[in-house]
Amino acid sequence: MSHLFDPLLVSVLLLNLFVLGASRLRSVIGASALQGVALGLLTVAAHDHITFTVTLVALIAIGLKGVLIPKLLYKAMRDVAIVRDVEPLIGLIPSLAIGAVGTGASVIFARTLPVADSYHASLALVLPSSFATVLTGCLVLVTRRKAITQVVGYLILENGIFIMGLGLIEATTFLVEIGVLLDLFVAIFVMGIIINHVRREFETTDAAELSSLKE
Amino acid sequence: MIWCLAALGVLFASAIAALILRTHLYATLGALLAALLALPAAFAVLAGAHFADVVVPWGQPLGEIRLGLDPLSAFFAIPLLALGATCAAYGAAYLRSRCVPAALFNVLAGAMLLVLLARDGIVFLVAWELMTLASYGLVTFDHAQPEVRRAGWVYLVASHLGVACILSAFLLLGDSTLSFADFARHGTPVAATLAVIGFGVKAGVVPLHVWLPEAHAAAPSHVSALMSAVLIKLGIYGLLRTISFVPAFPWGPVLLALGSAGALVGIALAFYQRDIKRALAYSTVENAGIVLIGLGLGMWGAAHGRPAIAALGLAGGLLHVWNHAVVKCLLFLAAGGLVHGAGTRDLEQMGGLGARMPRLARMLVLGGVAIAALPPLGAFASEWLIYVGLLHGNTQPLLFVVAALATAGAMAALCFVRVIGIALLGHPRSRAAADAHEPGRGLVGPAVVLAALAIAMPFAAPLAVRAIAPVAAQLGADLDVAAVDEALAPALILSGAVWLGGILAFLAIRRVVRRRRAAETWGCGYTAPSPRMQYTAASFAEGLHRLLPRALRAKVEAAPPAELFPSPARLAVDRRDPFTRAAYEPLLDRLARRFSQLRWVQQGLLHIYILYVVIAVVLGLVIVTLRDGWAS
Amino acid sequence: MGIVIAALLKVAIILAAPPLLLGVIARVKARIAGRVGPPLLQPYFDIAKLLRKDSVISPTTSWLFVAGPAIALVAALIAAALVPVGDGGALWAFDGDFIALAYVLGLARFFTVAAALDTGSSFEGMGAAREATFACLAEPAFVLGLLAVAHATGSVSLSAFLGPSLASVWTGAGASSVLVAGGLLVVLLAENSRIPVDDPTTHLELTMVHEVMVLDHGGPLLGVVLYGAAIKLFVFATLLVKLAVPIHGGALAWLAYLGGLAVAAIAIGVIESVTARLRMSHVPAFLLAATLLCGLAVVLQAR
Amino acid sequence: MLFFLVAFPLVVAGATMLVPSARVRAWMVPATALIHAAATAWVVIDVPAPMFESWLQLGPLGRVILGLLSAHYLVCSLYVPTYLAARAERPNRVFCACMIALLGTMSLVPISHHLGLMWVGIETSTLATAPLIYFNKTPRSLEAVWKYLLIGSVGVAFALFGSFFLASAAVHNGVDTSLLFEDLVRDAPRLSKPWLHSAFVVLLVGYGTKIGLAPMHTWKPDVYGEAPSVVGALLSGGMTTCAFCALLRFLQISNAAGEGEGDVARDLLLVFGLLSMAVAAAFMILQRDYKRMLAYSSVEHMGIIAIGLGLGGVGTYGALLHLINNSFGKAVMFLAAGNIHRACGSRLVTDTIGAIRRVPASGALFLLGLFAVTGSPPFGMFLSELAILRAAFDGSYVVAALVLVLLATAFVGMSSVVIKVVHGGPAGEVAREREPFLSIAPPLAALAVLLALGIYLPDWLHGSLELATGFLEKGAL
Repeated sequence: MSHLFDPLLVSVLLLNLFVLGASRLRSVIGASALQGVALGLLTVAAHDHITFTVTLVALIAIGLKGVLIPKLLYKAMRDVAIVRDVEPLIGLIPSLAIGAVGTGASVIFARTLPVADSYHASLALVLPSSFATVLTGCLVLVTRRKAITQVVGYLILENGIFIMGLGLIEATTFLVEIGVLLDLFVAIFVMGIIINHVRREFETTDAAELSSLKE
Repeated sequence: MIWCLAALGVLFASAIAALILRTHLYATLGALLAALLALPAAFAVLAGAHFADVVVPWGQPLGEIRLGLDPLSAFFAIPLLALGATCAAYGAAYLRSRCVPAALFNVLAGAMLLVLLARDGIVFLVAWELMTLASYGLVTFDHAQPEVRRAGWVYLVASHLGVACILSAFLLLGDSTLSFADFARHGTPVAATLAVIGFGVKAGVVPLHVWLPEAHAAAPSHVSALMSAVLIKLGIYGLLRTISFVPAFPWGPVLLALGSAGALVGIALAFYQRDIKRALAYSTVENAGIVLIGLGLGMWGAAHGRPAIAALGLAGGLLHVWNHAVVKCLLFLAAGGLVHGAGTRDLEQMGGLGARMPRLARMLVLGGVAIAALPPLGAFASEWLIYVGLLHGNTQPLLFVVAALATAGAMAALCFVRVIGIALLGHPRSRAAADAHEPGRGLVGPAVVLAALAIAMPFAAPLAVRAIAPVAAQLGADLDVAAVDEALAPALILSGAVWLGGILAFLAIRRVVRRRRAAETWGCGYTAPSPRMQYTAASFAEGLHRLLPRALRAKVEAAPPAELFPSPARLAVDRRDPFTRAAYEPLLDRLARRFSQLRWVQQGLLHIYILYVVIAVVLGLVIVTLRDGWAS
Repeated sequence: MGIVIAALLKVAIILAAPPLLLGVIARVKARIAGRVGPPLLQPYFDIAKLLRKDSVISPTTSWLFVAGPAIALVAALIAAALVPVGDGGALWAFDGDFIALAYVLGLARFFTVAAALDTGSSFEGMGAAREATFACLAEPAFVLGLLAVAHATGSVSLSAFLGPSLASVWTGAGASSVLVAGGLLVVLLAENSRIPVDDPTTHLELTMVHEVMVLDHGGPLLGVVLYGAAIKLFVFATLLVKLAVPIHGGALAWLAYLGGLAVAAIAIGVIESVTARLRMSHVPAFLLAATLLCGLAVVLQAR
Repeated sequence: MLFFLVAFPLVVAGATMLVPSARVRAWMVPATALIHAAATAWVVIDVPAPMFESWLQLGPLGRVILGLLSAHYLVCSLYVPTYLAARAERPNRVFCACMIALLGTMSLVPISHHLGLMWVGIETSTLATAPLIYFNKTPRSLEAVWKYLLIGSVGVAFALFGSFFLASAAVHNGVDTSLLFEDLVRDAPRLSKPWLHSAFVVLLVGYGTKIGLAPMHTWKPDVYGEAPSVVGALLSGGMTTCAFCALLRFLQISNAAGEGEGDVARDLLLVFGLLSMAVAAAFMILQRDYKRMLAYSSVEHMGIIAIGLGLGGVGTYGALLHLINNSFGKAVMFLAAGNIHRACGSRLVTDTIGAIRRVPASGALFLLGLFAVTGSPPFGMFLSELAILRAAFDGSYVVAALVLVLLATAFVGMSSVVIKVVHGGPAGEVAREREPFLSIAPPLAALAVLLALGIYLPDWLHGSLELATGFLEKGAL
């Protein structure tokens, strides 16, 4: 399956740029869901031998990142009656530009770090795409007004970290990986609850308006 | 030594007992008992006895606590214990039935004793700060007043900054345990400078004195008395300890300069104060300056191989420590009585109190003469030694110090004749002053004891000089007792002559004027004089106040009536310390404003906050990567 | 034996001579004004008369009112014992005696001022304030002036540095000696309430310094005050004369001293006659000038 | 036994959800804390064998941190019943359950010796505290918890990211590693240096967000201001300790990586420490809200600890001691502030004058707490700051001078706020509020601990700290 590895990573990168460029919330969530599915597939693709645990992790990843969490987000989106607006703090084009520059910087940064000889040649894209995805997540967190979009940003950030974990199959333990995934789910679940409360209290989910606590 | 530890224990234990049993009685008795226990030991040390240090095994990082009583400690312990007991007795009468201040008072006394006994930096600093905290609690006793709160805060901040300097000095001087025994090995000018600043704050060195008038005015009188008499002196003690650690430092010029500035500025600020306790507090600044002049002269003499001058300077400076302690304590206790009787600290509201509280008035007059260093009382003998030492030094800078000291002396006389004249003499300037009456025996008694001491001090000076000799030896100067005695003799004869002549002349003239009749004061033809027409405290000081450099004057904002139909006139006098007004407050304000401008970094925007995190990561990675690239 | 006689002579001069100075000054002023003037001994008559009178004392006052003149007198007498009257030094000389002199006079001032404030009179308070203020300005001039001489001679006792070694100073550091003499003269005028600082004969209380302080002292108390003031004048005059006339040894010195005193008294009389009293607000500048003169005198000595 | 420390609170937390009585639930918090503390005392004194293939074990550092966490939690938990009784109108089911669960998740951090497991401990603690912060259900607390969750999650995500960097440092140098700290420390010299350095940056920012080092501290004032005081005390005394514990593990690995390799980590700690102190000092001056001020004070102390660690040697010892002092100091301050807040009904300095007249015990505690947390002797912080300053004076005079100046500035800011809150007000005019014993006892106990630490540092504690310092410095097990 490892021949699927690079194409999947490239699709992750493309999805990053899509998230940055999309103006509709629904498509942003959809893109993140697709990214989740891609990650699940990547887990399988990264292993030479497909074992039960690998399948389990992949399934959990797809289930959580590709299905459950996007569902949760869609539900939240419906609850708070948002139709489409992503409402970036900076324009979509500048977001894309920064995203592209970030991806380039990620490649450069990944080159400065030594890589083991035993490392799969096919894994060469792992580090840059991981860094780029993390950066994209941060960018979404920092530049999007809506609370839900920020959650998506956090999700993408976690996706990036997950990708990096893929490169470390020798060292990581599945128990921990599953724990991480569960933690992520709980975190997003709690965030969803809070967003719900926010909507009820403030009648908005614009995170930029939550700024009464300041100096 | 064991007696000192017992006294320490008694002080702390009685404080706790007073708090638990909620009565001040145990605290007061504790202070008295502590004095009885430890005073003989302190005197014995000055008489030449030598006590081994007490070493107590202790937890980390000290390993052990070493406490000792050497002549330098004993010299300062004597006023602490004696005046502590006196003030405690006064306090018992002053703040009836209040257990918390009484307990804090004992904690303060105990902490000061511990400061003197400490033989390593950590115990010293612990005791030093405990002393600050206890005195802070006492200063803010009446915290309902905004100015008291302010005074407390200024005191706290100043002390804290001082401690920071002392701590730095100790860290520069010492090893990990900060044992005093190691200090002499690392003596550096930087450490000495830091110590001068740190201890200077407590000692009221100009311009670090700004907390002093505020705190002394705010505190209950017996606390002001103890602070002025002993706490300030512990700053001097700290300086002397530092001198013994870092002998290679231009102590003479530094102390002489600081002392002259302190003496002149202190008294220049004292004489126009409206608040009687502030005036006394500034006078403390002046006297701390005089002590520093003496010590500086001593160091100068020692450094220039003039042992006779060193002896005169050290003896004068150290003797002045005792003299000033007694006299300032007397003044604060007497002023406390006045404040208690007249219900105000404002000189302009007093007047005529001498006739209403004659015993207290006599104490205050005595104290006023003594603190102005006029013969035949207290401080004259010690200042005299400093003068003679300076004259023998006979270099131009020293001669200007003489002139400074003389000017300060004349101003001190003006300052205290003003306090006495406005507060005690003439007609009462307010209802409260007219209705004032002499406070009870508990408030007058301690003052009488101190007055007796002030009278005896100059005649006991030769004895005191012998007690000072071991202290001077510790500072590296061999005190030539004979030289000091020789210099002291005329002062003693003069004091005797003034006493004898004064009393004889007074009795004789009173005999002559026995045939007399009473008539109202001559009003220069004006037939209906009122008490309000008396010269006020402000007008008395006005002449000299006008001559001060602008920076030292009180800031007056006046809108005098003008034009044919004048608008309401206005007069506002800013009585803050000039250094606070012109330097510290603007500086702090500016800093605070600068800091407030930083607030825009936290505007409540979550996006920006996350951006900070991202920037921190990215920047950190970039720097580390570049660094690694650079290294390889 | 000679020493005892000299000492007795000095005591006699200290006790007897001072009022005569006042008499001389009054006579000189009168002569310049074209009047005959009172007898030279008039101050003695005044004091004697006052001492015999009854006292009128305000009920506002306390013991300080009596203590003021008493201590002023004692202090003046002690001060007189410290200055080198005539020839051969003072009755009592020791290192730093001029500082003691200043402090003793300070003590006197303290009690005179307190006595003035004791009456509760606004005018006396005013005089007291002026007296205390001017003293703060005169003190550094006085001390610096004598310090300059002390520095030049290398000795720190009045009798020593106003003694034989003074002549060398006049030859060695004449300029600074002149400055000191000028400064001390100003101090003398200020400390003894003479024109141009104060006018002892004015009748307007608002313009007085010393006189207004003793407004309420009458009878014997005023007598004591007058006598004390005379001694104080004598002390300052002696200092000035000893400084200006560095002649020592034998009868000539005595003659020069007594003559000098007379000249000083006459000079004061002349000054009082030919100058006007300064405005009260200008007095500080006058005294500061004296301080500067004396400070300059110290600086000028390149030792 | 170690497993019990984590599992027991979690089980009790689950049970709490089922308890019907609010009063009983409230008392279950201190009861659990008491049992946990007893168990902790046992394991700290008699260190048990590692469990689960050494994933859970108690090292020298873990002993100190675990003991501290449990003791600090016990002190704070005693405050809970009175607090909840005073707020009887609010449902406390979730609050109590999360509170108890927090104890379990926090305990996991010092005893887990696996990189990932420890991260899970931190992350779950973060999530468990969110409902605690939102206890008051006000819009402001909602805003606070939102910020807390997002910034905290981003931070924790970076922590995970950093952990992967660390794993990469092993993997990419061909080191076969189990991600157990023992192995990482042992193999440290063979780790890839660029990866290691980058890992520390990311970890420092990640865990630094939980610690509250500037510029990642921004959630602190909002959260500490809005959360109930006891939660503030737990966050600033417990959570930060956990996060520091995590950071210390990585510092240990950096130190063990070879001669001079710890320098990168130390320099970073120094920079972030100084920046934190500076930011805290700047924001404490003219602060109007005394609970926010406490948050900045927390930032300041985190900075001090970071500086101590950055200096190394005596500084590390001082930092560990300061960690202990900070926990108890914050307990005093937050709990006293909570009492004052409840009595005076405002967190603004301008509205809260004369607290010492209204609630004398709490007011006095707040004032004494000020002295305790600003490092005045005779309180414990003096000794720890002294140790850190000792290290600074031995190291760099610039750092020493900066630390002193910033400490002084912070004191100026903090004292002026506290004094305004505590003092003032005409005597007799304000009514004295009743102060229940259990609202006073916990801060008093914490203050007593601080005082005891300042006067006499017992040998066993000193020994443990020395051991932990040696453990961190040399990487020796």
